[in-house]
Amino acid sequence: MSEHVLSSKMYYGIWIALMILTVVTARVAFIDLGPFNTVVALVIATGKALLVVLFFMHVKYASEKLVKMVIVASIFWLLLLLLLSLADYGTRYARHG
Amino acid sequence: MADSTATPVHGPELLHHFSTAQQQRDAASLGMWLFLGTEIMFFGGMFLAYLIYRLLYFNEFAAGSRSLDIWLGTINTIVLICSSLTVALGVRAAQMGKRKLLVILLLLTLIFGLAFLGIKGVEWYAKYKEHHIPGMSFDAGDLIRDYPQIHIDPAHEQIYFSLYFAMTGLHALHMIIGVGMFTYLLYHSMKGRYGPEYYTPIEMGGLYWHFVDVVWIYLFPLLYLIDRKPLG
Amino acid sequence: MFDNLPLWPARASTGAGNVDALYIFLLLLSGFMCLAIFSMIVVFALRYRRQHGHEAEQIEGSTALEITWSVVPLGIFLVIFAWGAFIFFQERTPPRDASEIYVVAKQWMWKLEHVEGQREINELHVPVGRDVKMIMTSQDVIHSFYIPAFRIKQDVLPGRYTTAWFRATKPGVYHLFCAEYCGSQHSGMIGQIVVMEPAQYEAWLSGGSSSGSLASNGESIFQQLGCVTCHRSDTQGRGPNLAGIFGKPVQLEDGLTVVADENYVRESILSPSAKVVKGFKPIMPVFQGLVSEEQLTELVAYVKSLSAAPTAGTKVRESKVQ
Amino acid sequence: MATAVITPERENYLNQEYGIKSWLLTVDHKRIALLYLVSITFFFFIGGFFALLIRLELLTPAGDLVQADTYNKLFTMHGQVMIFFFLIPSIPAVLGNFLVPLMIGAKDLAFPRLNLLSWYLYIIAGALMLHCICTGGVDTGWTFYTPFSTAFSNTKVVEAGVAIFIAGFSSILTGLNFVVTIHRMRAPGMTWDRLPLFIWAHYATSVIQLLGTPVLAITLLLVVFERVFHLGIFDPTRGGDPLLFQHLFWFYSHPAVYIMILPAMAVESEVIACFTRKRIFGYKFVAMSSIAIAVFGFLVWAHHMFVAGISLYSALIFSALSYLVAVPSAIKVFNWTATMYKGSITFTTPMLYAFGFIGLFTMGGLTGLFLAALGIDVHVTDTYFVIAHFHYIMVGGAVMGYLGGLHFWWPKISGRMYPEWLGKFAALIVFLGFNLTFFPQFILGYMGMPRRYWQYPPEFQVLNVLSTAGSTILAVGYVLPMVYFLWSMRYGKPATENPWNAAGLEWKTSSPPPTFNFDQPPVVDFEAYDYEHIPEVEEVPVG
Ligand code: HEA
Ligand code: HEA
Ligand code: HEC
Ligand code: CUA
Ligand SMILES: [Cu+2]
Repeated sequence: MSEHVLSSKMYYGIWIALMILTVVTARVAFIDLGPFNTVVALVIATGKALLVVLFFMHVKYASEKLVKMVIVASIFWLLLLLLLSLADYGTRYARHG
Repeated sequence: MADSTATPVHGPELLHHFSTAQQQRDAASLGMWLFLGTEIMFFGGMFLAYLIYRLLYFNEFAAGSRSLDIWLGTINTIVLICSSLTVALGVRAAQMGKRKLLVILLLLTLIFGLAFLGIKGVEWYAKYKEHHIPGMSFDAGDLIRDYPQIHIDPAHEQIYFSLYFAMTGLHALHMIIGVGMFTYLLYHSMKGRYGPEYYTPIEMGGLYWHFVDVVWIYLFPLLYLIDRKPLG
Repeated sequence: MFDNLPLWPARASTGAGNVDALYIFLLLLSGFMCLAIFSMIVVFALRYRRQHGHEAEQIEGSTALEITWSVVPLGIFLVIFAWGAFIFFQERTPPRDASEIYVVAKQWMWKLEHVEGQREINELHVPVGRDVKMIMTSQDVIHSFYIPAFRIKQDVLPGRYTTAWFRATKPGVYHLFCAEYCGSQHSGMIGQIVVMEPAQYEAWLSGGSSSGSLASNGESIFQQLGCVTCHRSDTQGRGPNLAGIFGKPVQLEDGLTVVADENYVRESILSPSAKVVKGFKPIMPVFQGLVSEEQLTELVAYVKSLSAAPTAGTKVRESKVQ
Repeated sequence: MATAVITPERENYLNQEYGIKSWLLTVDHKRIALLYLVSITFFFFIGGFFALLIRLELLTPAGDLVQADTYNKLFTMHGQVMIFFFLIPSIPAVLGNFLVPLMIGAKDLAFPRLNLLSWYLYIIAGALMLHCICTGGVDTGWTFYTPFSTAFSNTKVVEAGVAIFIAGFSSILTGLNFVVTIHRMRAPGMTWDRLPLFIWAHYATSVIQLLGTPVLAITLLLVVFERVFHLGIFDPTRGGDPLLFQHLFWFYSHPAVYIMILPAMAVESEVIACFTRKRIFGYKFVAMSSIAIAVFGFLVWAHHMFVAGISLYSALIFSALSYLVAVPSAIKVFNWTATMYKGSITFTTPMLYAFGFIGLFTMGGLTGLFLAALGIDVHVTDTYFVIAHFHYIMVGGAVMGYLGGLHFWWPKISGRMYPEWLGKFAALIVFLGFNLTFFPQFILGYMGMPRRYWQYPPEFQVLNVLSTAGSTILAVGYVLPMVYFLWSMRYGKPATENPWNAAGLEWKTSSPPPTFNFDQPPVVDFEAYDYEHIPEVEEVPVG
């Protein structure tokens, strides 16, 4: 963690982006995109989360590798939990696509 | 984290067992991030339950999601984002030694935090009125009537609301803890304790706050936006 | 000598031998590994025990050795895995024409129903040499259907069907245990499997009291609950014609396809909206809470019987009983 | 403990301050380790007491000593107390707490107050558990399977769940503290490839604690909610899936078995290096195998669910992955064995425990391979075969590791030597009693005796009698060390700085160490286990 101070313009910029994305995701939900509604919603959410983590939480500029590793590892573990469980649920019911 | 925030009132305090201030700050930051890592897994258990049941009972999840107030949900998302901004600016103010600004920003954060909880309370109360709280004379009859196009099994509907309350409830609990934390930080900022040499507690509190915001960023689409498209 | 100290369980099904074979292989393998490691430790401990004037020799390690003793065990492990998986696959795939027995577990007893209509409690009679498939469910908590002599075990879950199968090879009386902890009398939830010669079994079957075959009971429930009003034997009903659907893929409204197995039929009755058949409206009422677990098995058996080829072995008896 | 303090000339962490308050408010990692020592010993004897009652009940086929419901509570609380209140905190919170800062040359853990907080959380959790035990207990099995725990059990499930939830947080905080300490507090020169293997294994353990325990916490919370508010998430009559609980539970509880065994492996690496006077063979591989166990350990959880009703395909996947995690364990066993080659081996008490550990862990681990084989697991799951498997690893492995470690570092902790011959005698009793108790259970299991059975068919009796007989011997073996450790605190021979002539920073400070561990901040300019630079002494000075 260095004492790098980010400009307040940057923070306002991120804030505006987050607001816009919020409105967009709420609006898009009303348009019928078939199965892509979920995808779009999650992509937008991930984009917003990245903005918060990278800029508000200073991961992009001021953090060392170790912190990034902690984040990546936790997300990876979460995916392990979800995906390996799906290995059961996805095949338990004799369902075909 | 508990340690660095509890140091004596004056100035940058180096605890006995650290050799440099940098070491102490790095330790606090790593500790906080690890804690946030555990939080991801904590919410992760509920995300798994959510994922499974959403796949199994999509209709009921869609109907439940429609019954939530998207206006309040969106406004609350915006409120939280604003609070994240004030927190980020607050950390910056502390870094730059602008003590007055810091106090104002912390105050704003608290107001946003409380506003979020208030709106959440309004939403919950609405659910209470609609008998949508599991375990409290739960009744999905209104949804079955409102959405005749999709078939709804009331038992499965209850699972949606169980997860809704579990997830938003635990998120709100985190918000309450955050509000407590920020009240503490506000108190000490008013005493002028934080400045460019020592702002670790502000920074750590900020990380926590942003994290809770990120959780909400996911909860919002997952709970409110499951299926809003016009029914055919 | 081993009367009250038996050391090996009876082996009374076709699958039991396979399990024993792998078990013996693993015993030998483990015995060998233990022997190798332990004797090495003993030899080193004695040979290199602390002595005057003898210093320990520092050895860094050896990548070649490390790789050897990672890769070789992994190879052995994969053999064990494949072998175990092979047995499991057999255990999990009942032969197509196996005769069926419905099992309903509850705290703390086993209820067993033959397709022919015989009902038993905590006791199951089966003939030697016939493939028997159990279709099992529970009324309350999780139980587990365990017959050590057949080396089979399967948890029995509330809310859905699980299956297990065996083919008995030796007449005798064997333990039936509940192996999943289920409350106070978990250890009392035990019974007997009576394996008989086919002739004896036939005698037992005709001797016992029967209250009608499962399918025929199911048929009358089908009438009583008014299923027939929608599910008619022609194509005019409001619901699909159920004849011939069992075991076949069903097209669903959401574009997916499911195979109509016991769990599907069960779900179709209890929670019809979960999977809606293509071309139909989700108008079928929910029967959750209106049918008991036994009635449900009978309905399932009936729906199944609508798909059985008229010559199938188990169906012939149907008209005779009752 | 506070009163039994010895009085050597030097000032040390034990005699620096006196009085109850100086202990209850201490932030010194060494004192907190002792607080943990006392409290987990207490819970060990509670758990052991339940075990003895279990064994006594099983002496005869009929259920005659206690009621069925009581029996169910006994094994449930035996499992819960032993796992959550004894074994999981045992080595990390006692030996780890004491040694991690010493071994890396730090003055304390990174967050001393957090460390004390985690002990208080443990005590709160323990008190709640005790309250639960004394006011009726729980009968769900330590695994809390739904829907039995959520809808059918009439016992204090909520209280036990909350107790374990809190204990979980205690465990998380310990892990967090270790990870930060190991990253941030190493003395100058203590690079990653100079870390003792003890530290590597504790690092891996902490990672599991951090990533696994929160999932247990949320799972138990959901069970509590389900019980109180009837949510339906695990309730099949409402469309909930009881197997979802099992997935969540084992996602934590399988990795948790490595929380229990890795620290024991940590101890063995130190002990074996010391008493063969050698660097551990293949240091890098042993270090990395700890990390590998921590990572792969998360990929295998559904091997506890092979017959539970999961899909065939996922059973295949999880069985295959289970074999993957066995490889790093194999690496450790082989490397320890290789370390003895051309060593200079002394048979001290800790070393005897190390021999016992390797033997019993290997047997337990190998039977784990049986269980991971699908075809066999179908037959032996939920039988005594499983009980034998995990007691071989947890009692034969982890508890032996813990006892060995306690003997090894006792001079450092207390400043006194324990009576060596009694130590060896007790180790022997533990070994014999252990095998007599648990070996017959393998046979019972393959014979088909289900676990959690209050009464059983008579043909199983002989083997059960053997097992019960063994457990009484085992009890003696466990009471002995407790007695002579207490004795040694007053009467034991004062220990020198480095009684075993061992390598490692913890031996370079006085016994017991001063409050801030080192009089001079240490600088590390040597490799781990540099036994070639430590001259042999004439006689190993044992008390
Ligand atoms: C500290 C605790 C601990 C440890 C380390 C382990 C380690 C292992 N366990 Fe165990 N296990 C438990 C504690 C533990 N287990 C508990 C408590 C339960 C029951 C829970 C309950 O239901 O209540 C259980 C249950 C359990 C099951 C489920 C049984 C069932 O209920 O059906 C399975 C199945 O796969 C399993 C497998 C394994 C494997 C493959 C390992 C491996 O990690 C072992 C690896 C080690 C070795 C393999 C030995 C050394 C290797 C060699 C010497 C190599 C040479 C060998 C060859 C070349 C063949 N365990
Ligand atoms: C760390 C974990 C751990 C440890 C150390 C032990 C230790 C022992 N365990 Fe246990 N055990 C489990 C974890 C552990 N166990 C788990 C998780 C289960 C599964 C539970 C479930 O199914 O839910 C289980 C289940 C279990 C069973 C199966 C019960 C059943 O399924 O019906 C049995 C049966 O023999 C048993 C026996 C023993 C014995 C004899 C010991 C011995 O090693 C104990 C020796 C210790 C002593 C004997 C203490 C000595 C103390 C005294 C003599 C003084 C006592 C007096 C006072 C308190 C004042 N255990
Ligand atoms: C009100 C009319 C109605 C009644 C009464 C009714 N059903 Fe149905 N059933 C339907 C319709 C319509 C469908 C197809 C849509 C669907 O899957 O929900 C269906 C589907 C089914 C299916 C799945 C069929 C397939 O082709 O996959 C089964 C099995 C079934 N019903 C059994 C029963 C049983 C058993 C009863 C009585 C206990 C019953 N039904 C009562 C209307 C009815
Ligand atoms: Cu039924 Cu155990
Ligand atoms: Cu496991």
